Amino acid sequence: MAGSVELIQTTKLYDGHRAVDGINLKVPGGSYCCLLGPSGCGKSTTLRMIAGHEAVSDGDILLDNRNVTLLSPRQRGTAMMFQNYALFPHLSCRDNVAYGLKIAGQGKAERYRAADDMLDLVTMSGFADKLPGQLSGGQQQRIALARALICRPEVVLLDEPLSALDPFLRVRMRKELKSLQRQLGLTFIHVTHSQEEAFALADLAIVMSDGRIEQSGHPRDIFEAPRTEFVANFIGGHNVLQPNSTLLPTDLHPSFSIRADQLTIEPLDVTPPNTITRLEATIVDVEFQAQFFYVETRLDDGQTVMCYLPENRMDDALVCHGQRVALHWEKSAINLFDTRATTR
Amino acid sequence: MARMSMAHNLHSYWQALPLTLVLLAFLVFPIAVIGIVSFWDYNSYSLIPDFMLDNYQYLLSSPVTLQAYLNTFKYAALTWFFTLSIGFTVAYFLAFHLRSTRTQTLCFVICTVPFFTSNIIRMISWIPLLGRNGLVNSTLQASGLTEQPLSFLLYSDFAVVLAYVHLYTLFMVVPIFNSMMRIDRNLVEAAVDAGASGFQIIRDIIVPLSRSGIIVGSIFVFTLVMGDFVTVKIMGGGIKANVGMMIYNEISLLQYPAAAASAIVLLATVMIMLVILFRLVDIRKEL
Amino acid sequence: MNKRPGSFYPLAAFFALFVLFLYGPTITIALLSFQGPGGGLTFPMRGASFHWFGQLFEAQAVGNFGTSLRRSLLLGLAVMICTVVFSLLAGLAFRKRFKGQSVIFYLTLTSLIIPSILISLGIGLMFDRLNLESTWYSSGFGSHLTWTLPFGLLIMFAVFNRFNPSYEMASVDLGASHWQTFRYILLPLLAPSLMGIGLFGFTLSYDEFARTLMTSGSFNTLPLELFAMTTNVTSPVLYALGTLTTAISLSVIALTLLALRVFRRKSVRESEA
Amino acid sequence: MNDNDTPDNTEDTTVKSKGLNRRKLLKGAAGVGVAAVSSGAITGFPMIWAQNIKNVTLRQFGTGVSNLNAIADKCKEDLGFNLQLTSLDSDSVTQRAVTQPNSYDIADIEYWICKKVFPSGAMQPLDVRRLRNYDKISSLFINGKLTEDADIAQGTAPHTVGFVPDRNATTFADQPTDWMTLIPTIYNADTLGIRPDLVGRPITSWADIMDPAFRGQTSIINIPSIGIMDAAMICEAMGEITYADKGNMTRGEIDQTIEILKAAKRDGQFRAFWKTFDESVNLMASGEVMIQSMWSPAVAAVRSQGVPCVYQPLQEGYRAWGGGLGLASHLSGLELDAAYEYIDWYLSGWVGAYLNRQGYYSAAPETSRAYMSEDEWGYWMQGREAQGDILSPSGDVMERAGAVRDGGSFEERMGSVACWNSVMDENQYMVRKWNEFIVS
Repeated sequence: MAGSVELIQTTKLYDGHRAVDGINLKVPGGSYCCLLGPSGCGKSTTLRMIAGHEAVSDGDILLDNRNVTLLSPRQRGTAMMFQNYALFPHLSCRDNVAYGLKIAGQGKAERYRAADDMLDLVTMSGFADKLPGQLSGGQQQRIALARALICRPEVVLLDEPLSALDPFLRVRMRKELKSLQRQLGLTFIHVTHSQEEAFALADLAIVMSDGRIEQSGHPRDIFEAPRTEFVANFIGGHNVLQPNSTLLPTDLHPSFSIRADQLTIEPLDVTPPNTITRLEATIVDVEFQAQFFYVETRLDDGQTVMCYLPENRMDDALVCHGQRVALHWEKSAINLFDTRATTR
Repeated sequence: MARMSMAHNLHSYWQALPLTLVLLAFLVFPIAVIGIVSFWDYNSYSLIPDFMLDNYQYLLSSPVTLQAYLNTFKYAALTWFFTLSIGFTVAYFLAFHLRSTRTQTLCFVICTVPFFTSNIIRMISWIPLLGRNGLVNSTLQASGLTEQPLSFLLYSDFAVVLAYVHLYTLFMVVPIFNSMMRIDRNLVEAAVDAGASGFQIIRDIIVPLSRSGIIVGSIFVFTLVMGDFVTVKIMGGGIKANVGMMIYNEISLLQYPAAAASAIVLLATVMIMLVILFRLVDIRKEL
Repeated sequence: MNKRPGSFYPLAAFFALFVLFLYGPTITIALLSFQGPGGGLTFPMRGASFHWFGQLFEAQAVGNFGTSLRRSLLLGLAVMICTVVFSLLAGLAFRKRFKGQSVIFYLTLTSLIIPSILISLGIGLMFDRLNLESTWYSSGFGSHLTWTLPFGLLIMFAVFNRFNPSYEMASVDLGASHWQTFRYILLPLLAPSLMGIGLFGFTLSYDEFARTLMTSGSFNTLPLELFAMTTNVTSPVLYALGTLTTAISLSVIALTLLALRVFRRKSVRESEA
Repeated sequence: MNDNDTPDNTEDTTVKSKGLNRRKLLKGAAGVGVAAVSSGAITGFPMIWAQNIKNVTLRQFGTGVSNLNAIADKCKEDLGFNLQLTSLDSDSVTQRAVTQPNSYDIADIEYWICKKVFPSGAMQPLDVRRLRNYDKISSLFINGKLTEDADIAQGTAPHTVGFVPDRNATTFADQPTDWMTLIPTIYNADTLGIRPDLVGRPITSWADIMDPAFRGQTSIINIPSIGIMDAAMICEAMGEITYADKGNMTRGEIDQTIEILKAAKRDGQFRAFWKTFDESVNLMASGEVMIQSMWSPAVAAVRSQGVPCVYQPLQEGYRAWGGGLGLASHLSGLELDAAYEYIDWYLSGWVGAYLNRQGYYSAAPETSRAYMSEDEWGYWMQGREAQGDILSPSGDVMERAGAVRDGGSFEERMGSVACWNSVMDENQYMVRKWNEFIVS
């Protein structure tokens, strides 16, 4: 399918520092790919290298199996949507959207028609003559999207497109992005630092850290089996535990993770079957979070373990601050990290 | 709250007072005096209070006035064109092609240093360069490019405009650079993304967005050239004249009322042009 | 390292040419000022020596650098102080709305862009009509202020446009009076800009020619003296002066930059402490 | 006379050294002492002044030509009071003389400026009976005749604006009276200066400046009252116009003259216009110009830079100018006394010799002779060949032995003056037209 993106040993050096360190990545055409990671992990740089706004220090970038490493942004057939949209403040929305066509040499009538269609698509037809400064954040975002789409790119690159919006709008725009992507069948590569956003959108999520890819795959696979300690910590909902001779079998060395919702809290006197691991802990904090309770406990060796208790399983008498409890989990719930990945 | 802002407003009045007094005493009153004196009569050594229109009548009917104004506009237009072209290019280079703020500051300071030397010294420095036996001519002759010394280099319109460009380009660079620094770099990338070439980016994005800087710079250059006479005097060798020279000549020959009338006409001209320019830009927002 | 765009090199060359254009004449006169005692105002060089720099500090046949320099320095200092104080006050005033605001603003702009010779003529005539004696420290001083104050005010505007009022609110919130807020919060924050205005005001006044022409009274400021000298002196002593003033300007700028750096470091250290 | 050779030279050097050390009193003390003794011995000035006159400071302003610091230093030395000098170009001088009469005590101005300034009441006449050296003043300034049978030149001849009928008058007297507007100090005859190495042919007439062969390499002075006289000399020499009185033209004559100038300017005849001494020197020395109206010391200055330059006597004669010292009307009491003393001293010879050595002429030639060597007097005044090197007042060699002054002796030069710088009845009209020419 058109719109596939492939990165081969792609590297970016800034003053000797490896901002992107030889990453390999294959994004199938028509997929929604999210680059996820904390700030400074190299995800924006990767995106900008794909767009052609950043020169590649080493390695190659392939679009549709075509090596575009040395091509200009326009020649690549990508389109970028910028973090703060970068709408030209002196041009009307219609002119902003039509700009790419103007550059391509299209006549005024023709490009305005195309721009109006595009504005229609993002339901912004009423705002064609407004200047960007007169629009709200969400409206600006749609204009920016329309501008990115006007040249019929195969790959749309979005740099933190939702970060400037308030939480409510963010969720709404997220849905619109996804449905538009499906409708147009384009490849979207979306940079974000919010795992929630990535999980909601992505067919393919790529977790990055320190210029490397920690894990890539479908969000669900990542969530169920984080490959490294970093991923487990970053995507949240996982407890990373260091085995300790007094508490846990050391064959789990050096560390493993266990999902917070796969733990149960039991009174001390309950004896579990041997498929269950049992650990004693002290409850430190309980927070009500609508559908579930968030319970923070401390093991005797000082490690913190969090549990999500479904609201209907909450026992007020048992689960309260300072209470000694037993934590239970199925042995099968233990997620071992990929040792090759962790000891790199 | 209302009372507090009232108190603040009262503060504003005394805070603005020194500035206002200076402007009244040294700007408003002097211009009023010029206005009044422009209707007076005079002889070779003194002013005679009167009300007559002769000064204006002579001024407005003399072909010399027209000539002086044409010369002045010619200088202003040429200077504007060159300072804008050079200033824009330099500002563009400083703003978009230098990466670190350090190099930017350094290059900027380098451009500013000559500004701290007296204008007069900077101007006379051209003479040993451009004269008939100056450095430029000797180089040209030595290299065999010309046989005779080029005399248009000095005491000519060329020399005057050259000196203006030398003196005033910085007044263009500073505001344009200032505007350019405020352009979101993503806009440039967005344009690149849309496939715009370097030239198209400048035409479609950078020029429109540094418009206010261009206008502010133009206002500076324009008014400085319109009111100048020293440059014309030194670089024009006394042969060339503009409105400022005309006024300066009249002043030095004690024809104050005539000078005052010329000054009022010049003021009116400059003001009209500035009103037009100021319509294009809100200067307080541009700072 | 990102590759530089192809346009970088021609533009850098253009910039280098521009700098050469700016400095070329200065370098020329610097060269000529090192001529031997028989030197003239034009090429070719006649010998090489420091003769003309020595001459600078001796009595001239005509004119006198020393006293006019002292006058210019004094005037520059006075103008500098007034410019800083008046611009600061006016800048504060303009943060609020008040009646006549736009009139004052447009007058300030007028003062900036009015041809200097008009100011000179007007103030000269006014003093004459009022039977006041024009002196560099009265009429000359006023005419300089009409030139420096607009710059000062515009810089203040620029500063306040970027100024976050929360600092002051926080200060008032913590119980500081207006004066204390001004003294402990506003003034330290504005200090670098005020130094800038001061430096600017001083230089503008120190170099001012056209506005001083008819307002300086019996005694010349340095630029007037120089102008008189360009017409009365036939020796490279003038160039020596130019070279010297350029050198002085350079060191003043260097010192200012250094002072700003020290100042910034100091405030950083204080805030850390 | 021979006796004067030695003291004269030493005096020059001491003045120089004193100039150098004016602010470094310690170092200069010895030199000052010597100078004071020698000058006291020569002039024999009675030291009648009370101590308080030493506190007097007189403010003198004028053109750079004669506002020389050396004179102020010598004045301080001989008379004990301070002289503060301000030099300006001649337009500014006129301007300040009229508009800021309180800003000066003594005006060092030219006669044509005096014609403009004096009627404004800014100045007071001088009582000649208070001047010991009055009778040493050349008759040129008293009756306009250098010798008994000489013609009176056209223009504002000094004697025509040199006297007023009484103490309070602001109109000029046509006869010498006891009240003088200016005490003459300095004067000269001007002609064209040329670069003999560049012009390539003998120059004999004012009209030569308009020769198309010199296109783009000529210059004239842009001070209307002076420039118009040069222009008149040129037009008359060209045979274009015959003036009834060049010093007092009719409107028609002015129009005609200006038209000729404008046409020449349009054709690119002029390289530049100059307004001050130095500009003319630079134009000439730098080779921008090969023929221009010029002042005698300017020619000397060009030559001192090693550039050949000739002060060319022309068949039509010279245009002359003269300057003098006048008193501001506000001056009175001790300051007035000091001013009289100063002016009398000015005429007493030292300054005259100083000016003579610069190529000007002293108004009281005989007194200055005492301060010059025989050779100097012969070279500068009598048109004789220099026996030894001729030195400038600052001690630099101006001319080598064997040189003869261009234009010859004092009598030859001042005797063939065709006209004086002037202010005409139609001055205002002329200035307007001149401005048109400059702007055109």
